[in-house]
Amino acid sequence: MSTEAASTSTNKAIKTVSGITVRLVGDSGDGMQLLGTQLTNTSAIAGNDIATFPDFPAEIRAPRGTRAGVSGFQVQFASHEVHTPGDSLDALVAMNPAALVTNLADLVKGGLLIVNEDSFEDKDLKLAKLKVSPLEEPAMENYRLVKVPMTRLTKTAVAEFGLSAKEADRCKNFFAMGLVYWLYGRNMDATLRFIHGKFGDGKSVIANANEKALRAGWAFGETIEALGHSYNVEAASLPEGTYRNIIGNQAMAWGLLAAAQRSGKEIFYASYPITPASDILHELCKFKNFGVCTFQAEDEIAAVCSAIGASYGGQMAVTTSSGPGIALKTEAMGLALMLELPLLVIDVQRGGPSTGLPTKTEQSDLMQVIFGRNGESPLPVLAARSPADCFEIVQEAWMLATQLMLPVVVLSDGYIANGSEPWLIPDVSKLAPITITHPTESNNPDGVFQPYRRNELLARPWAIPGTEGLMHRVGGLEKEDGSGNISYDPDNHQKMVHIRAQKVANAAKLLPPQQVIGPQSGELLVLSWGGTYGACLTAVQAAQAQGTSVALAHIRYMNPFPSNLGEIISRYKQVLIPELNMGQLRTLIRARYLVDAVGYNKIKGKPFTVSELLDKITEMTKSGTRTSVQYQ
Amino acid sequence: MSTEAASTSTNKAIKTVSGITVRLVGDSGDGMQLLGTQLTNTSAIAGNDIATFPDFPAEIRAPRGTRAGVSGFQVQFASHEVHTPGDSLDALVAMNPAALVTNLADLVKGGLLIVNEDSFEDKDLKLAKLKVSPLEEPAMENYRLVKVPMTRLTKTAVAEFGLSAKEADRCKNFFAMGLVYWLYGRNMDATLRFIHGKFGDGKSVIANANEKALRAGWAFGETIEALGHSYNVEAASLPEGTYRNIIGNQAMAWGLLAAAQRSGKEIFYASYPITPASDILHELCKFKNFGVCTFQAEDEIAAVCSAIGASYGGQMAVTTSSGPGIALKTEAMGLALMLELPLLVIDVQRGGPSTGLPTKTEQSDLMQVIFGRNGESPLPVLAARSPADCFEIVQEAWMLATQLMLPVVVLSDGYIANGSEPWLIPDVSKLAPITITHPTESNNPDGVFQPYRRNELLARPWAIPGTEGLMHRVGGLEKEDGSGNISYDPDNHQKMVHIRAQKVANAAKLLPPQQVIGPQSGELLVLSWGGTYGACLTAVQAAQAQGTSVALAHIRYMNPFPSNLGEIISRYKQVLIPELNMGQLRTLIRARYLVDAVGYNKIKGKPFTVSELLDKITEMTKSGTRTSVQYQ
Amino acid sequence: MSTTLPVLKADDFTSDQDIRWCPGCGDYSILAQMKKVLPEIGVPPEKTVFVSGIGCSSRFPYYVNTYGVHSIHGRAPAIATGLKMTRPDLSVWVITGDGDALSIGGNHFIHLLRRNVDLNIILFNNRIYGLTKGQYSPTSVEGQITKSTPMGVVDHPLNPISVAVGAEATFIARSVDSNVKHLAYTLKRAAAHKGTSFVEVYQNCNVFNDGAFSYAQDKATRDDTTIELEHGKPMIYGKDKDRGIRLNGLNLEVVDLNDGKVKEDDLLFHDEKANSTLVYMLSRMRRPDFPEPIGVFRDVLSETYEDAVRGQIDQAIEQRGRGNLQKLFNSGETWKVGV
Amino acid sequence: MSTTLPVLKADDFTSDQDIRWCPGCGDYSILAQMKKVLPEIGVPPEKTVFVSGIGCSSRFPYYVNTYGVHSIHGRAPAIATGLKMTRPDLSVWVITGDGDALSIGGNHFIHLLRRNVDLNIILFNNRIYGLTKGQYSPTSVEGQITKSTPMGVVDHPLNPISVAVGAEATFIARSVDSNVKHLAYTLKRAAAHKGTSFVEVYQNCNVFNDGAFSYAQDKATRDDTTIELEHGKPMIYGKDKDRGIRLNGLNLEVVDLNDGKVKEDDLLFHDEKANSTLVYMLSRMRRPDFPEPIGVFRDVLSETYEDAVRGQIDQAIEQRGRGNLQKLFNSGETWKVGV
Ligand SMILES: Cc1ncc(C[n+]2csc(CCOP(=O)(O)OP(=O)(O)O)c2C)c(N)n1
Ligand SMILES: Cc1ncc(C[n+]2csc(CCOP(=O)(O)OP(=O)(O)O)c2C)c(N)n1
Ligand code: SF4
Ligand code: SF4
Ligand SMILES: [Mg+2]
Ligand SMILES: [Mg+2]
Repeated sequence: MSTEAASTSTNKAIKTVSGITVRLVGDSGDGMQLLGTQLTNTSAIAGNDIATFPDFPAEIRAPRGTRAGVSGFQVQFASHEVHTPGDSLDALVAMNPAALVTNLADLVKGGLLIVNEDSFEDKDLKLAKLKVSPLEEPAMENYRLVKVPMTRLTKTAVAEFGLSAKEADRCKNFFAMGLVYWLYGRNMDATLRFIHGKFGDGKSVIANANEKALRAGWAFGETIEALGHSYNVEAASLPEGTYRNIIGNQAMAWGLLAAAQRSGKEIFYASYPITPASDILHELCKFKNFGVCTFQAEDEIAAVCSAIGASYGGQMAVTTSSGPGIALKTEAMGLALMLELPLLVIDVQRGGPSTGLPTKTEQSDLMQVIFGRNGESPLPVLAARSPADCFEIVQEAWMLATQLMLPVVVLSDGYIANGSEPWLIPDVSKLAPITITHPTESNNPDGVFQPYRRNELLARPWAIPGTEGLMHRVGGLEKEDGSGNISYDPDNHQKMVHIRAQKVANAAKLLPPQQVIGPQSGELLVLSWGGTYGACLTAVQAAQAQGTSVALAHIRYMNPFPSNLGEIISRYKQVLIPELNMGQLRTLIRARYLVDAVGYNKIKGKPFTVSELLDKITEMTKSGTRTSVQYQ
Repeated sequence: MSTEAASTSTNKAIKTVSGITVRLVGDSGDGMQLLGTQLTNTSAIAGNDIATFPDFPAEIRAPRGTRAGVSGFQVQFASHEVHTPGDSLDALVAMNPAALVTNLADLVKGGLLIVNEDSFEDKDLKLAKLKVSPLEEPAMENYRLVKVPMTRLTKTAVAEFGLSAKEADRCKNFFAMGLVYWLYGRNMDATLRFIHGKFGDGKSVIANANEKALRAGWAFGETIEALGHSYNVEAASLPEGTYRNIIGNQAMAWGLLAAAQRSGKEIFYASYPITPASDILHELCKFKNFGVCTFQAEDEIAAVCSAIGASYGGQMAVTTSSGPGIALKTEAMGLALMLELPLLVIDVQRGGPSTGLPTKTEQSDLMQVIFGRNGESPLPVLAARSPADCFEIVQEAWMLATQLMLPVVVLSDGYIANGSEPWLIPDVSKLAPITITHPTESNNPDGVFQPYRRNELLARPWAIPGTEGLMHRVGGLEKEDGSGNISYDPDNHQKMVHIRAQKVANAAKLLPPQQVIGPQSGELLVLSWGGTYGACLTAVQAAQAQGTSVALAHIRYMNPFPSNLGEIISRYKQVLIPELNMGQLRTLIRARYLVDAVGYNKIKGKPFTVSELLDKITEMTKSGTRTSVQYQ
Repeated sequence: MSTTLPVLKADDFTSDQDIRWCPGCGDYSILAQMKKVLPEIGVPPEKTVFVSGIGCSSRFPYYVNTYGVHSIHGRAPAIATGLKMTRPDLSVWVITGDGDALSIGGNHFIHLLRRNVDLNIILFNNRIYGLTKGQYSPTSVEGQITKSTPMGVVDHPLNPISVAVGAEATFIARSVDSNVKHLAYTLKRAAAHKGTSFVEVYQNCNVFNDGAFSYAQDKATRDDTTIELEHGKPMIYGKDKDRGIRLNGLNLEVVDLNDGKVKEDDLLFHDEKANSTLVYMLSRMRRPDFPEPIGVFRDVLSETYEDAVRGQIDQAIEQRGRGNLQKLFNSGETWKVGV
Repeated sequence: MSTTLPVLKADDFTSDQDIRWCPGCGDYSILAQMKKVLPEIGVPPEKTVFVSGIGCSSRFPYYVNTYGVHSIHGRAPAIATGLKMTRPDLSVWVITGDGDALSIGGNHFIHLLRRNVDLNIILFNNRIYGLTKGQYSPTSVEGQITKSTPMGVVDHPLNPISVAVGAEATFIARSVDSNVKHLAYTLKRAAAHKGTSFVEVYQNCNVFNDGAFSYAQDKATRDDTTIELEHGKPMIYGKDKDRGIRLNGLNLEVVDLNDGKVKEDDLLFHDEKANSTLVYMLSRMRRPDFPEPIGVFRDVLSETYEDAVRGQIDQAIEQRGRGNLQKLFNSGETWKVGV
C-alpha cells in the first residue's frame, strides 16, 4: 500500500494544538470500540502520548438506538505527557441521537460536534426517548455542529462492491473514522493494515469496501466547507525506545508471562469469568505455547483452590476476579495464608456493592482485600496505577509472594483494565531473575523435615511433592512453628499470628520507598492510589504550575505501606485523599498515622476529572483553613 | 427426695469466703462438662453469682488419657458480683495425670489439689507422656494435695448395683462431684433431680448408682482428715427476681424466640454446622412448636441465601456461623444489603485465620464483618458482651434490621457461646413489641409501587409477595432510588451509596448512648468490646478500688459507634483498648477519632485474665507517660 | 370460592421494564411462552415469584409483573428454597442459565432437586456464558471454540438431565425455545407438578453460540433429531413417523418402522412414572446416534420438602402445644432472689 | 529402569503424628488398608499426595507419611485438580467425608468427576457429620434422629453413586471399612484406574451414628445384605450363594437359585465396562429390597483432563514454537521514539 503520502496531506489549513480529547459515541453495534482503538493506535504511532477510556453498556446488545445501548470510546492524544483521557471533549462524534444526548454535556462550549444526520429520523428519536431532534435544539448554537449524512455517503461510496444493505451500513464507522483521521491529520496506514488483516481472508470485498469508506470519510473532510481546517498534534517527547499501545488487562497478562519467565516457572491460571476481569483469561488462554495452563473453574472458590493446589505443587499460581468473586475466595485466601504458599490474587474492581455496576469503575474493594477474611489474616496488597503499570505490579507481586511465601493481592479496576496507554517495550533479556529455590535436602537432618522453619525474611521453604525425604503435610489448623504440626498451644498461636503479620510487614523491605512528586514539604500532600493516578497527577501538576504548594504521593503498596510514608505525611500541613469510594485508604491512613486526612470521594462509577480535583486542591490551599471531615 | 437436710450439713468447721474459683479437669470421656454444669447450677441456686469457662479439645474423642484429650470446666462462684470465671484457681480437681500437668500452672500457691490417685499408674503416665508421676514432684509441696482413690472408692460404693466394671467406673465423676459439693457446702438436690431425670427412665439402676457415688463422695469429704474444713460462699445480693443459669448459645437462641414473639414473626433459621455456633442450631431445632423452622443447608452460602429468600417472603430470617463460614457468606450479605431486607447474621467467633483453633475463643472477625464485602457495603454490627447479653443483643439487632430494613451482624465468640451466667428471667408479658408493617397499598397511586421509596429513617417498605398490587422485583444491580429499577446513572449510584451509609448511621438514633463505668473524665479510659467485658470490668473496678483514675466504656455497638463515643474518649488523657486480636477495634477508633489509643492484645485462644489487665492499667496510669504503639 | 375471578391475560404479567436481550435471542420466546401460560396456570401475579441468578437469562424476572428476585450468580435455588419453605402459598419459579445452574450453582441445584421443594426450575441452556460475553459453560460441547477455549473445550460436558436423575428429581422435562407450543405445554406441566420441576430449555444465543440447537429448532430437521416423549405412547419419531426406539437389554436402539419388521408394540413405551432408570437412559440419547428426547421425562409424586418440614412443625405444636416463652424460660432449675 | 527399587512397607507410609480419631472409629481400618496397599501400588511416598477437606475423615493426610494438604471444608477436589493438572507425575488422592464431598463440596465433586482428572477420591460415608458432633449429612437416612433433626431427617438422601453416575464418572466403586480384604482390593483398583476413581466406603462412626452399616459389616449379615460385584460374573449373593439378581425389562429383581428354576445364565452379569445405565441401576439397589452392591461398579477409559489440557499446551508449542516474550511484546503495531 502506497497510501502514505495521500493519507496525511491536506489542502486546507492546519492548526497545531498541544492535545486533543475526542469521544466517539454510537450504538453498541456501531463499532465504536474498534474505531477508538484504531484512533488510539494511530495516534500512538504518530508519537503522541495517549490515554483512553472505553465505556460500554452492561448489556451484551442492548436494543439498538436506545440510551442503554450507547457505547463510547474517549481518547486524549497530545504532544505532552497525558495521564488521563481528558476531562472535557474538544470533539464529539455521535452516531445517533441517544449517543448524542447522553454525551453532549461533556463537550466544551465551542467544541466540534459531528453527527450522522441520517440517524436522526423519527424512529431514532423515539428509540432515544426524544420528542424533538436535539439537532433542532437552541443549545446547538454552543457547538460547532457538523451534520454528515454518513449512512448515505457510505452507501454511495461502497456501492461498487455490491454489498447487502446491512453490510454497506456496517461500513459507516470507517467513514466516520476517515473523517476523524482527516480532522486530526492521522495516518491511515495502520488502520488499512488492520482492515486488510481482519477482513482480508476470503472476505476482501468487505475489506475493500471498508477501505473505500475510510477514504471517503477522509475525502469528505477535505471537501466540505463546514470544516475549515484540520488539526495537528505533534509527537510528544517520550523516553527513547520502541513503544506499543497496551491495555490494562493485557498488561496484566503479559506481566504474568514476564514474572513466570523471570522466575523460571510456568503459569497456572485459574479463574471464573467476571467483568471486568475476564479479558485477562481471554488473553492468557492464547499463550499455551508459553506453557501457560489456564483453567476455567466451576466457580471462584474452585479457581482459588485449584491455584492453591498448583502452588503446593510448585507452580506459579494465579487467580483473578472482581469484587463479588473475590468475596467468594476469601475463605480459601485464608487457607493459602496459613499454608504459607505463594499465590497471586488479582481483583479488577468494579462498582459495588453486590452485583452493583459491573461495567463501571470503582476503588471500593480495598477494605475487602485487606480485612475481608476471618481471623488475623494480613496479606500484602499492591495496586496498579495505570494500564501499563499492571505489567510491573504483577511482577513485583510475584517477587513478594515467592520471597515471603504468602499470597499477594493485586488491585486493578475497570478503568485501568480497559484503558490503554503507550508502553515502552522492555528488553526482555534485561529483566532480572526472580530467584526461587525448592529445597532438596532436609533442614533438620536429625529429625523430620521442618516445613515451617524460616529464613531471615520469615519465609518457610517451598518444598514440593516429588522431593524425596521432604514429605510434609500442611493444613488450615494452627500449626507449630518449625515442625508445622497441628498445635493448640496458646503461646505458639500468638507467636504464629505475629510471625504472619511480620512476614507481611517484611514486604516493605523488599519494595522501594514512597516517592513524592513535587515539593518535599509544604501545604498540601495529595495521597492517591490505584487508577486515579493519572487524574491526581495531572491536577497536582496543574496546581503546582499555578504556584500552589502541593505534592503528590501516589501509593502502589497498600499493605504494608512504604516505611517512609508516615514521615512524608508529617511534612505537610494538610493531607487530601481522593478516592473513588467513601474513604477506604483514608481510614487506613488515619488509623495508622493519626493524621486528619481529608477525603475527596466520588462514587459514580466514573473516574475523577482533573478539574474537580484541581478545584478541591485550590479550595484547600486557598482557604488556608484545614477542612476536617469525619469518616463515617 | 428428702435429702435436703443431710446434704448440706457437716460436722467439720466451715470457713466462709467471698468467692471460689475451681476447675474440674479430666479426660473428655470423664464427664467434666457435666460435672461443671451441675456445680454451676447448684451454686447459682445457692444464690451465688457465677461465671463459667468450659474448655474442651477439638477432637471428638481424643485418645483417652492423653494431653490432647483433656477437658476442663472452670467456675467461679461468689457472694459478690463476678464477671469472669476467675484468673487463678483456688482448687483444682484432676482426674488423671494429663489433666493435672496441663492445668497445674493456674492453681494458686497453697491451693487445694484433689486428684484421683487411682489414675496415676504407669500406663496413665505414659499416655500423658510423663516419666515420673507429677504427684512425686517436689512442686507438690506448693499445694494442699489430696489424693483420693476415686476409682476404687466408687467401685466399692456402687458394688451393690451389679454394674459392669465400665459402668461402675463411669460413676466416679459423681463421686468427685460429691466431694466437691461437700467441700463447698453445696446442696445436692438439683443434681439428684438431674441424675434421676436423666437416667430415670428404665435405667434407674444407673441413676441409683450415681446417687450412691455422689453421696459417697460427700461422705468421703466429711470423713478424711486431709480436709479439715469446708467452705461457705454466701449468696450474692443480685437484683430481685427469678433466676436461671444460661449459656451463651442458648441465650442467643432464646433471644431469637423473644425477638420473634415481640415482632409477631416466625423464625426461619438457616445454618450450616460449625463450631462454636452449632449449638444455636441444636437449641433452636427443639422449638418447632414455637413455629421455628430450622434449615440445615448444604453450605453456608445456601444458608444465608435461603434466609434472604425467607426474608423476601416476610419471615424473620436468621443465619449463623463462625469465621470461615462467615467468609463464605459475604457475597450474599452484600446482596441482602442491596435488596435492603432485614436479616440477622450471627458470627460466633473462634481462633483464626482459616480453620485456626476451632474450639478456642478470639475476637478476630470484627474487621471481616465490618469490611469484608465487595464495594461500599456498610452494615450495623453489634457485639454481645456476656452469655446472658446474647439474649438482649439479638433482639436489638432484630429491631434494627426491621426498622432500617437491612441485614445486621451480631458478634459472639467461643468464650461467650459456651460460658454461662445467672440470668434474671424476664417477664415475657412486659417485653415491648417490635412493630413491623407490611404495606398493603401502593405508595404511588399514580404509577407502579415504589419498593425503594423511603421513610424518615430511610427504610424502604417491606412489601411481601402475596400482596396485591405491590408486585416488584429486587436485585443486586444498583437501583434507582424510589422505583428500584436498575440504574446505571452516576448520580443515582452516588446517592444510593450515601443512603445505604446513612441508613446504617441512623442505627445510632435507635440505640442508647455509650455508658461509662467509673469517673466521667480522668486519666485512662478502657475501651472494650465483646466477650472481654467481664475481665475488663473486673480489672477496671479493681483499679478503681486502688484509687486509679480509670473508667470503662464497653462498646456493644461496633458499627455505627454510639454518637457520644468520640466525646467520651476526649475526656480522658489515655485510651487503652484490650482485645483478643491484633488491634481491630483500635484501628477503627484511631481512624475515627484520631486518638492514639494503646492496644493490649492477646491472641492465644484464651480470654484475658483480670490480673494481666490490671497490670496494664497500673502500668499506664502509674508511669504517667503515654505509651504510643503504632498499629501494624 | 364462587366469586368469579378476573380472567388474567399475558399482559397482566408484563412488567414496565425495557427488555435488554440481544435481538434474536431465544430468551424472548421463552418469556413469551411463560407470559402466555401464567394466566392459564391461574395463580395471580401477586402470588407468583420469579427468582433468578446472574446471566442473560437471569434478567427474566424484570420482565414479568410478578414478585421477583434477581439475585447473585448460582444462588437462586437456595433463595427460592428459603422462600418456599416459609411461604408455601406462593408459586415459585427459578430462572437460571447453564453456567448459573450447573457451574457455580451446581451444588444448590442438586440439593434442591433431592429435597423436592415444590417449585419450578427453568434452565435456559445455551451452552455458553452469554452475559460475560462468550466463555464456555459446563454444557458446551467438546471442541467448542469460545473466548476461553481458543483451542476447543476439553471438559466433558455435564448433561443436565443426567445430573438431575442422579439427584433423583421428581419432575424432569426438556423443551426448545422456538418450539412454542411444546414449550408452553411443558411449562404448564412443570407448574402442575407438586415437587421440584426441572425443565431444560434449549436456547439459542445468537451472539455467542448461534445455531447450537438449530437441529432441534429448525422445522426441516427437528423431527429427525428430536423425539417427543408422550406418556404411555411408543417412542416414534421422524418426519414420517417411521423410526422408533427399542430396548435391547440395557441399550436403546433406533429401529426403522418402514419395513414392518418392527411393530409398534416392540418399541419402548414412554412412562413418566417409571423408575428412574428409564429417565437415565433417555438422558443419554444424544445426537448423532439418537434423536434427543423432548417433553416430560419423569413426573412422579413424592412428599415435598416444605410439607415435610412444616409437617414436623405442626406435629410439634400438636404434641407439645404452641410454645410458651415464659414457660420455656422458667423450665429447668431456677431460683429466686429476694422475692 | 533396571535398578532395583527399595521395597516399601506400610511403615514407610506411617507418619509420626498421633492419631486423633475416637477409639473404634471405622477410619482406622481405612487408614490401615491404605497404608497396606500404598507399597503395593508402588508409587514412592514423595510422589504421593493426599488432599482432604475438613471432617474427622479429613484428618487422614496427617497420618500418612506422604505429601499432604488438609484443606478447607469441601474444597479438596478443587485443590487436587489444580495440583494434578500441573503435576501429572504425582499420585493424588482425595480423602473426604459425606458432608465434605456431598454437602458443601458437592459442586466440586461433580465437576471433578466430569472432568476425569486422574486421581482417586475416597469418600468416608458415615451418614453423619462426625467432627461437628453429630448433625445429619446428605447421606443420612430419612427419619434419622440427629443433633439437628430431633424429629428425624426429612431430606431425601443423596446416593453418592447415583450422583457420580449423573456426573459420568469413569470409575465407581464401593467398599466397607471392616471388610479389609475387599477394601484393600478396591483401593488398589482405584489406584490402577487412569481417570477419576471414586470409591464410597461405608464407614462406621461409632460415636454419632453407630451401626449405620452394621448390616454390611457384620459377618453374620453381610453376605445377605451386600453383593460383591465381579466383572464378567453373574450377580449371585447370599451366605449360601443361593440368590441372584435378574434383569426384568428395566427393573432388577432378586431371584432364588435354590429351586433350579433360574439358571446362572439368566442372571445379570456384571460388566464394569458396560454403559452407565447398568451402573445407575446398581446404584439404586438398596436395602431392604436388594442387597447393596460392593466392588467396582464401573471402570471405563476416557481421556484424562490433565492429558487433554497438557495436550493442547504441547500442541500449541509444536505448532507455534515455544513462546518468545520479546516477540510477543513487539508484535502488532509498534513505533519508535528517538532511536
Ligand atoms: C460471583 C460471580 N461470579 C461471576 C459472575 C460473572 N457472571 C455473570 S453471568 C455469568 C455466566 C452466565 O452464563 P449462564 O448462566 O449460562 O447465563 P446466560 O448469560 O448464558 O444466560 C458469569 C460468569 C458474577 N456475576 N458473579
Ligand atoms: C466453611 C466451613 N463450614 C463448616 C465447617 C464445620 N465442619 C467441619 S467438618 C464438618 C462436617 C463433617 O462431616 P463429614 O464431611 O461427613 O466428615 P466426618 O467428620 O463425618 O468424617 C463441618 C460442618 C468448617 N470447618 N468450615
Ligand atoms: S448474549 Fe446470547 S444469551 Fe445473552 S441476550 Fe445476547 S443472544 Fe441472548
Ligand atoms: S466422631 Fe465418629 S467419625 Fe469422627 S472420629 Fe469419632 S467415631 Fe470416627
Ligand atoms: Mg448460558
Ligand atoms: Mg461424615
